Amino acid sequence: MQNDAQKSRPITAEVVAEHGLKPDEYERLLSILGREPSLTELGIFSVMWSEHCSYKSSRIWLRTLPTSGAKVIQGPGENAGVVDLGDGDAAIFKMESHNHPSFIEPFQGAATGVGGIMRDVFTMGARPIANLNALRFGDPAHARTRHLVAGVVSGIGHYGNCTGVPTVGGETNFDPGYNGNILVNAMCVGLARTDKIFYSAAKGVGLPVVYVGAKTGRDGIHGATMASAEFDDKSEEKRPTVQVGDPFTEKLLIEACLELMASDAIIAIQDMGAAGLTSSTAEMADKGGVGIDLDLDHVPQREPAMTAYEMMLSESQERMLMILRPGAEAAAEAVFRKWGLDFAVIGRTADHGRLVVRHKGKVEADIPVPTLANSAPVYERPWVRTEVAKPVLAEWVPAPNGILTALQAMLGGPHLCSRRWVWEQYDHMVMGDTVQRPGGDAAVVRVHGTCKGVAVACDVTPRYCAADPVMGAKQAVTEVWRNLTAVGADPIAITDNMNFGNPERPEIMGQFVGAVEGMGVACRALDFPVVSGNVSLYNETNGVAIPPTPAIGGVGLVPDVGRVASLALARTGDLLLVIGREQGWLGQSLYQQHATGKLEGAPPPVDLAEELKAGTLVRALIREGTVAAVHDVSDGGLLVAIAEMALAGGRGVVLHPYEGRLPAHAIWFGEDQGRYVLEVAPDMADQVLERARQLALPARIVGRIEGEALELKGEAPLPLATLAAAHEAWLPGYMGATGAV
Amino acid sequence: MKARIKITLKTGVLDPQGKAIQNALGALGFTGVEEVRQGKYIEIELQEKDPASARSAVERMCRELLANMVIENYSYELEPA
Amino acid sequence: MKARIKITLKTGVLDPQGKAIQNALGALGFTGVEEVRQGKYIEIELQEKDPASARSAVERMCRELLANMVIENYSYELEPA
Amino acid sequence: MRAAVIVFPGSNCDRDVKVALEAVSGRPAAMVWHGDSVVPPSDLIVLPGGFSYGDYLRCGAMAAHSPIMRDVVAKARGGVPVLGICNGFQVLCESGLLPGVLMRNASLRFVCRDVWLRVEWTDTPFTRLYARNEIVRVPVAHGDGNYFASAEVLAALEHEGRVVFRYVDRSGAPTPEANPNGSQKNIAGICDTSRRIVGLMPHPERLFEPALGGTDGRRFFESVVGALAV
Ligand SMILES: Nc1ncnc2c1ncn2[C@@H]1O[C@H](COP(=O)(O)OP(=O)(O)O)[C@@H](O)[C@H]1O
Ligand SMILES: [Mg+2]
Repeated sequence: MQNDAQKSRPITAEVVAEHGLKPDEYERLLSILGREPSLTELGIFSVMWSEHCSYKSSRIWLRTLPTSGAKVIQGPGENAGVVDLGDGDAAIFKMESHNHPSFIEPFQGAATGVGGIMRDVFTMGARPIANLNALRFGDPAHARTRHLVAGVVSGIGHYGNCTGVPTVGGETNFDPGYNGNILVNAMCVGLARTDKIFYSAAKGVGLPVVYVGAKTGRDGIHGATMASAEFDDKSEEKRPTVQVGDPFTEKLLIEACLELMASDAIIAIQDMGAAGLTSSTAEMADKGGVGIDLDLDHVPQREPAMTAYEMMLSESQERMLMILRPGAEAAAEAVFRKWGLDFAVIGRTADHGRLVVRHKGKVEADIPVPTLANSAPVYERPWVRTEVAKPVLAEWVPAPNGILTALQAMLGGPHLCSRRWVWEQYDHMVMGDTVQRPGGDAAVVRVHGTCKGVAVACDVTPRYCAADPVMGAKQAVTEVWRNLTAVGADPIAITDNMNFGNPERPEIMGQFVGAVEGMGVACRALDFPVVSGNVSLYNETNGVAIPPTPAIGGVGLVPDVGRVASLALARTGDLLLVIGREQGWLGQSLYQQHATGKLEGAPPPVDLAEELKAGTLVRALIREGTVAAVHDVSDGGLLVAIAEMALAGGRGVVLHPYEGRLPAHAIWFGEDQGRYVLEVAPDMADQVLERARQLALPARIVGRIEGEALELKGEAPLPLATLAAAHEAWLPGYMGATGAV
Repeated sequence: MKARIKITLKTGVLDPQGKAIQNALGALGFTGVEEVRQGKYIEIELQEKDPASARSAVERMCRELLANMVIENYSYELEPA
Repeated sequence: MKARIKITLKTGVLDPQGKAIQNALGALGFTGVEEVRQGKYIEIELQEKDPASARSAVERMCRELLANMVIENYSYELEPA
Repeated sequence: MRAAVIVFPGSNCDRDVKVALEAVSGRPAAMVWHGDSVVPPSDLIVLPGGFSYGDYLRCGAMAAHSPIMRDVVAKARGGVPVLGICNGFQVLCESGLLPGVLMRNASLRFVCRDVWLRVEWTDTPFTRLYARNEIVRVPVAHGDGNYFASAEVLAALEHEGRVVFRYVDRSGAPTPEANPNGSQKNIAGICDTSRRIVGLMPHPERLFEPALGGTDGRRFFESVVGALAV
């Protein structure tokens, strides 16, 4: 057999290099196999050992994250994480990047990113109920930005809308740091019954290995290795690896899989993601402790004359691999045929513990499964801690000519403008359970047929992470927790998408290590474990890395969707309270950037003990119905939060002038953490202030809902209509008619 | 002059539309349909009278906007309007 | 045989895509673009060898599915595969 | 009332409309597969929203030719009320049960948001419980809702009072700003000459209970359930 395996194109140093294997890694491969690999085997190892699939640079650090908790049913290690929603309901979710493909072909790159993450979720038995996407683009002034925004947004909409899964949230940022490497992180949340969760372990010998979904073509061959390769100016040449997605087939695949899952035909199932057939067979066989005999002659093929190498490495979309109960083939095939999908038995599990790949009667690969699945190198890369600058004193940041003028300028700019242009291109209501739509702190999707809701949000503030990865990551986890809290949800767990530059550079590795550390601290303190995630490294072009971007996606439970809070101001005459400590922190704030054109100093510190106290109080107030509106304070600070509430509710606010010792602009625009703005009826205000005081939480009244403008003593009133126009105008104005073609 | 431009998917690139049309034709009872590929057809009226400069303009339009060179090819004919 | 089918919008039917392309071309600095119309281009591989029957099949495909006669016209060429 | 909801491959609002119908009628709605050749005896046939056949070629074109549609057309001609929402409206036009076609949105972008509609006529089974010229809030979610028909057809629609819903601003004026897709005459929904076949782009099933943020869509279903209560 091995002779067969060796009969193919000679493995030269060039061939090895083409496959992204370092010389020492190839040496390792030779000693593991005890012979020279066939070309197909080399391809198989190159994808399994790629950063994307092997996590060789990040693995040792990810292990330090807290991944268990009372509500965790499945942590990292499966296609997605699973948490308990009570009453036999489970939420299954994960976030994953499609950064490089989206930079090369924004529409298809983003679309297939959405498709991929949905498969990770429904492969576990969940019906997808919510999609989110965290997007980072370059400087709006950069030549390619507009084109990338248009393509990515329409690609995400195209895929999510067609599959009929509401896209309910996300983030859209602009920063020159992403000029050469945009980030497209897609998150999907699904619902399953706790007794109907499907895993990927191929347990049992002699079982049929079944291929379902779309046919295999030469799509994205080496996509997995490409996703782990640094860009250079020749990247354009990598273009042919871009895959095209077919959301129509995905929709059929969702329905067919869920229909079959209602029976007991499936023993194990897993999507064919990056490194398609290779990683799905290797991972399933390894987890099941079995071998697999594959006969590629039976693989449904879209193109003539495909080789074993191409079939094993193809990243054609909308494909799944299943291990069936013997005898269930016919029933299963009927389901997939009904939905117009391919179905083929392409192999059997075996007791020989090897992955044996045959094509046209010839053995193309023969590799011990444990070796294939677990022999990837694990690196403890050298790293240096990021130097953190000293805090910036509020006094050092100049005051604006007018507080309200500055507010209007900031809300009318790229960092704080309305994202409506983006989310109106996403169907965020399909499935009829969207209780809180995009635009708030977190979206809420009802658990179909119940009064429970799932709250979802994703967040990270890269400028904080760049200044201090530890604090920045802590802040990201905490802000997600706060966003879930602000709608009245109990935060349960997170998924993450760690986007960084080249880990072979100690300062980049240092950012990663710091971020994991900060995440871990916050997750432990908030009892907010990590149940799934994804790492994207080498986001770097010509030696310029992106800002460290540990995107965090969180899921929470709303016991009663009748008792959620939104940020829209509800009643004229009500008072606005801010709770949480105020120290006028302007370092790394959007106001600092607005006023000085620079981002300097340390980011605002996070006090996890105070976060817990504030969050618990806010949640209680929402459930009692004591507060009519809630919004957490984040980018842009207190005044921006109040303005967003006013705009959402179409109600003006008379602001109480600040008379403390700090500069007023630091109070209005400082980005101190751990704060919420609450709308309460006048007769309830004292009670709420008192309850905060009992918890030693600072709290004060900052304004009264009245009229149709923001009013601040000594300044001309800012009409809401004016502010709304500025807030809504920037993005549509910037995009114009582009993306239309 | 008038440019008649055809934008087609590169061979090997998945064409979900073509596949769907092929299935629909089959369902309608058309037999022997072996492959369907869908592309775009674009007609452009140009003031330009000179064939050479019209040609170079159309070339650039295709590369810069009309065709997605990652997955599509283009071809065109020019004729006096 | 192989059929190359062009589906175009009837004159008088507004063409948002064409308009958008025209604007985009303008934005890209292309001058003298008087009109842009976008249609579909469909290639179909037929087993049928006989031109006459291929022709009548393609005619029916166009009328029954490929073109919406309310707003679209079609034209095609047939050639031996 | 016995309602049948046709399920095409790629339909994705079939469950939503089923939920609305059942909540209002208290009777199960039958889900009918596109590959079947007969619609079970029903008092109402609904073509739901979604992306039938991926919306490839033209929205609704392939669905209009699926096996079940022959019987849908037959039953419609035989007097069974038929409702097409969003993609269902596109299917009705492609199948010839309603005139005109729904083209790509003028913005060329998919649009999902609440719009204001003016209920122009209340003599259809679906609008009985609205007041004539009432302004209601209902969501749209489509990329191809740009209604187009020949001048003659448009004239006939207006003259015969077959424009059932129009996009308007909050005050009821059919302005260009209030039109989410560039439809001629701000047309959001129409009916056939019998007034029993109605197609509209907006999704009444998406705003029919307070938890979803509004109830203006509810009377749409109460109307038809009442009209067909047998
Ligand atoms: N940053 C992270 N934090 C926690 N878990 C992670 C992280 N990155 C990856 N994982 C987990 O490692 C496993 C492999 O990740 P990935 O290769 O992205 O999954 P898939 O192969 O299904 O796309 C998954 O279970 C994922 O949840
Ligand atoms: Mg997976």
